[in-house]
Amino acid sequence: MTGLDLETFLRIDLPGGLSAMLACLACGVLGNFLVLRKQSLMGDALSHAVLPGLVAGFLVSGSRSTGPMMLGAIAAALLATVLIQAARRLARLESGAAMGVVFSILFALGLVMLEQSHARDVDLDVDCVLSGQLETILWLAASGWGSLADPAALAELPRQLVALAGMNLAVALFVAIFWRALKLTSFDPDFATALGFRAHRFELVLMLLIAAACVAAFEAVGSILVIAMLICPAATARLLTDRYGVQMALAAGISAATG
Amino acid sequence: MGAHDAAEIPEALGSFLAALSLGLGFNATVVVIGTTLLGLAAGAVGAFMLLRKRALMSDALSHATLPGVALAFLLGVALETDPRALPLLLAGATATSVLGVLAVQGITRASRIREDAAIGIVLSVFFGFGVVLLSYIQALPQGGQAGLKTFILGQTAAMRVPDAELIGAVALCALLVCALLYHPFRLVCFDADYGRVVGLPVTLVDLALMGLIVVVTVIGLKAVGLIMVVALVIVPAAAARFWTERMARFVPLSALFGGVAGWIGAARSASLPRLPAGAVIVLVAGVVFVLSFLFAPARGVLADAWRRLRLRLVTVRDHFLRAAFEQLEAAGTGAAGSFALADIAEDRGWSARHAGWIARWMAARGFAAHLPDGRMHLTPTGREAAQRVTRAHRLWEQLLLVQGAGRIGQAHRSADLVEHVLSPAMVAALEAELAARGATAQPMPPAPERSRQP
Amino acid sequence: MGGDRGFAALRRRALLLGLAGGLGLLAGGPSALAQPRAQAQGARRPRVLATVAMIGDVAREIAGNRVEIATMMGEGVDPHLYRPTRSDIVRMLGSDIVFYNGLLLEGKLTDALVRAARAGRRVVPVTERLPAEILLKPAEPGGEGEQIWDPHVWMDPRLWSRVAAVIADTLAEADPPGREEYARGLADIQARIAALDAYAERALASIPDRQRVLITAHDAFHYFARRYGLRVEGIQGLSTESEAGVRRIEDLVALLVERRIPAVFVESSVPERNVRALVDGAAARGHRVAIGGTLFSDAMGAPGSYEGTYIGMIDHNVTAITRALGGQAPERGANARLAARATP
Amino acid sequence: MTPRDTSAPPVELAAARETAALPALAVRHLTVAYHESPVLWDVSWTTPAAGLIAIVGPNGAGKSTLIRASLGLVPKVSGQALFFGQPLSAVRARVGYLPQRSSVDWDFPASALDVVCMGRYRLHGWIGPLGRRHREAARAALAEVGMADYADRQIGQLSGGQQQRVFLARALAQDADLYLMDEPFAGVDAATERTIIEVLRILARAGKAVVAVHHDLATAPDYFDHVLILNGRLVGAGPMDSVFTPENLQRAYGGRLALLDQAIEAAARAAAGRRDAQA
Repeated sequence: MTGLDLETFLRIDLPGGLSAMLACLACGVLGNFLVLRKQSLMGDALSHAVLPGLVAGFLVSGSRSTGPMMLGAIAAALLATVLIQAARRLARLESGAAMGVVFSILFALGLVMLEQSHARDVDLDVDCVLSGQLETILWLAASGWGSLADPAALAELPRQLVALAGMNLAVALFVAIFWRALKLTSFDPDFATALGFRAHRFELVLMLLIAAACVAAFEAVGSILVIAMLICPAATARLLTDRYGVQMALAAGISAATG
Repeated sequence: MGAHDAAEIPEALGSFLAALSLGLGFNATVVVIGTTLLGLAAGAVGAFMLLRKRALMSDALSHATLPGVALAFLLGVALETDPRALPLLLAGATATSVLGVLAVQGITRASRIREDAAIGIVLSVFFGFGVVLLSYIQALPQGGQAGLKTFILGQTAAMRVPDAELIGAVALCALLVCALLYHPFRLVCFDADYGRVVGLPVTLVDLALMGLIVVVTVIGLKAVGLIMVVALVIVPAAAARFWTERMARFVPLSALFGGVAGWIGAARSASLPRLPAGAVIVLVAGVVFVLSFLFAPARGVLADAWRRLRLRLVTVRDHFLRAAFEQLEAAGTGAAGSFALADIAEDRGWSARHAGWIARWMAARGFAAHLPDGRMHLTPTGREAAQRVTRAHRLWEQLLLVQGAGRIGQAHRSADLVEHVLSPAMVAALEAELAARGATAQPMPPAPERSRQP
Repeated sequence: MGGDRGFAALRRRALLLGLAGGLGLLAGGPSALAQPRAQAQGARRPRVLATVAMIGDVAREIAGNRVEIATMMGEGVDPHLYRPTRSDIVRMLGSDIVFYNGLLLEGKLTDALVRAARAGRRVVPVTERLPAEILLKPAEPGGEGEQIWDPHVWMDPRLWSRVAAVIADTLAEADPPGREEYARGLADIQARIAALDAYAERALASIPDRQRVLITAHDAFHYFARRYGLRVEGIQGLSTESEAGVRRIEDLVALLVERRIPAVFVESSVPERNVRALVDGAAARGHRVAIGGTLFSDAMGAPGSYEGTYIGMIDHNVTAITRALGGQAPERGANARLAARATP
Repeated sequence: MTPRDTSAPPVELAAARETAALPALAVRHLTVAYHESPVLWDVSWTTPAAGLIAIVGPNGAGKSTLIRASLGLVPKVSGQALFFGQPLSAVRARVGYLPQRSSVDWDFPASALDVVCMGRYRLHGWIGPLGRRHREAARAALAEVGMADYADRQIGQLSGGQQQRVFLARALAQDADLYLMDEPFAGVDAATERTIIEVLRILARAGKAVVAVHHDLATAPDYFDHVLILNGRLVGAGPMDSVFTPENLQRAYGGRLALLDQAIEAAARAAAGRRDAQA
């Protein structure tokens, strides 16, 4: 049954493996900042907090297609991020508690929306939207190595893969442009503020990027993998090194290898 | 959101009140009692977890139950007993969540990974392992248990009498343990190192605390579901934190909030159609949180903002009065003389607009008044206040100088900071202090020499 | 909810990638690939894959031994939550025909199925050729955009009989020499379904009017209820995240007591806790309610048993419901083949 | 461990116990490492039974580590610490501790009195509410450091010096015979520093031993009777006059500090003062 022939590889394993690798790469890099900021559980918090967005996306569009629901999910993730930052800053809550408060309330809100609307009678499978599965990322247009150079076949590449690649590009750009700022704000936000750098605002932007990346990765590879990938590579790297740059590189390497 | 007509509302209110007073139906009563007790226990334990900075522990634990459930199922299959037997599944769930706790402890103790990351690692690895097991079970002939994951997840509304009894027993025990071990728990949360030095078995106490959270999580998971138990552990504690700076009040308040959320939420769900009980309870807890966040007098944002605003107003008022007093003093015109607002603005470094605003406010408060020639003067009340403020300021300066706190400028700045919080009693104490140090407290001490830099 | 994600898959994938020499160097490929290709052109039987057993069983009845039929999801599996494994996908790509229910029953798999269909494979959603008028919509219609239908079509035997025709047509199209055999098979299964339907109508009609209420954990029985004139009350909605309210439980208890309904039902793929709460609630009001047995909603019984066939599954449901709600039906069902379950 | 360092023959020990008090803290061959780089290397040191004892040394010399390792708060690589001739577990009630302020969560919902009450737990027992006697003792300790008026303030609302005094009060409330203090003077103002040293002197006069990590070389000879100079290794230990010498300080600090001259001057002044007092 598990014929390891070229076509199967190209159609099933390559897109899936590539998606996993890309997701892990983005998550591994971004996870560093979460671990450094003691917000490791952001991935988990987001995976719960997107529910109201999914339901709202469904209610607004009236369709079960993934697009609007993903938009809703991203909106909810961004909202959750803003609320978590607000809870930390204004309510002086420790970040774990802030995430717990925000995601549980948002999730409950989503549930009530689901029940109160007609969505409850629809077989709206939240897991489905959130739990992208590698196996279902297929590139059926592939027929051989030649397909890798064939524009028509390439156009048929799975959407999730393309989205992930885009996300990786965005992450890479962001990290490259703001390398020094990231370093400074991760290490000593107060000092950064003293230098006139808007650390809080920058942090918010960073967290929003992470939220968007998480949701994209949820769709492709599923939330549990995202949660793991956000923490494990960075934590492993943390054990191996004390140098910031080395940590980033290591985390990326580890996550790509895992993928 | 409401899909009910106007006619339904009085009826809903009636049944809401009935449910609150346990007078609705059998199921509603069981659910209300069960969730209230669970809320009490989770709130109390959650208070300690919040202070121990392990708020998300319950989240990790509830995920860590999955492999336990799957393993218990496989064990049931292997032993050819009923693999869906609840005690078996719950035992498995408890076993792996205990393992999860120990893993978190172990990881943080043995490596440089911080607690939050350790919780995340345990959460994802355990849950991931559980998922692997589930997909294995999915392929088993006896398996066919896609619902296994939801098997131990309770539905709040479907709570039964044995569930409620179990919750009651656990809640009682948890509250008792919290009361008995209040001091050790507090010490471990506050300063575990110190506890270790004075001989507290910190690891043991920590494990007791973790044991409580495991029990509450597993029981809650079974009775009311995953998110609700996480929420009940975190949200009431976070809400209670706004109300008090005293631990002895914080813990009971957190328990109370949890209980109230369970009580009102369940009653609400019983009175209106299509309100899932678990979610409504979390939302009630959320409302309590938001109200606390905004309105709590101790740490709420509004109270905070109000305090800051008041301090600022008092500061501005005192600065104005003292500047006016000093202007008059310097001009030698006596307290009844007049002064120019511009001089005060320059003295204090205020912009003209800001100064104008302050002057209008001072006039409105009756401290000062504008004269026809554009200058200002102090009203009798203003004079008295200005004198009081200036005297307090100078007394403090004097004390600092007598104590040798450093250069005059420094003394002046610190006096600036402190004069706004000097009560008459403190002024009296200052006088006494100065007298004790051999300095006389004159009715109005002279302004110390200082370079008048802007 | 965090959800079960592709950990296993990832593991396997990682292993495979490793075997394949990292990113793309496929070392041992050619030798492995020869096998299935060689067979493909031979005189072998067409390979058919059905996602759910209800489809697979009917297809087997129609085609007999002419085709090789496999079912992706096993006994007791909730198709909404099924997580395809890599071998499922390989099998899907290796099949000549893939039948799936459609109407989004297959959850996450749907996406892959639609993609495969677009890539020109014979992947057939069996229910989607049914006219829209006879499909059920959920209580409140969704907004504009895509239509949303209740996918549990097999609960109405007459509709499933039409689905059987779709299956037979597809088979005949793909394998013209077997046309006659498929037609025979179809006639046979349609006759048996019609007989079952007649039995069900007779049996369920014997339930006293007041008690014609089917209360069960979740809403999978709308087609069934429509066909046989029952009222169906689910405790919770269809969505996997759906959760019942206390009010709902109280209302259902009131209904049970008021109508003296003797039984409520458990479903094979949904935990029974909700249903037990109803029994307790009614008991507290002095009305004894029995658990009327386990119904098959999204999945069938064990393969090889009578309940493991489509006919047996519906027979079981009909018989259990009829007997529990106070109607007249033989203990072992229409064909006297049901396992003698202790119905209270 | 060489035979010389192990305890004296039993007869002599018993005699010692009768005649003179046992050393409050005796550290034997203590070695501590963080992540494989040693912080303390083979330190052996015995404090007197009573008096004010300073631990000085440059940053990273292992001053805090010495205290924390003695108390078992950081793992030792080798060596042992005896309190009054016994392991800590046997005499915990006789050992008080003042941690570094930075290790505390200032947002914790505890009042000054709550914190001081923690010092009484050992005497009270772990379970149940704290009795009136212990509350009174805690209040008395607060009063001793001049913080009686702040008993009900949340600790985060106190100034740095006030916080330090509260923690000193907590150590006092322990009613111990030996106090280990990790930088009691760090970040406090002059007035608080004076209050603290007065309290410490009262303790010393009452026959207790106070071991404090101290940073300010200029005040050290003035405040303390004994000194331990550390630089990863033991540089010198003993009475202030004989150990706090230019040579030892040079060895510890490597002669880098202009402060050294000041410190040496101060030492000379203090020594002169002490001689006058004796005369």
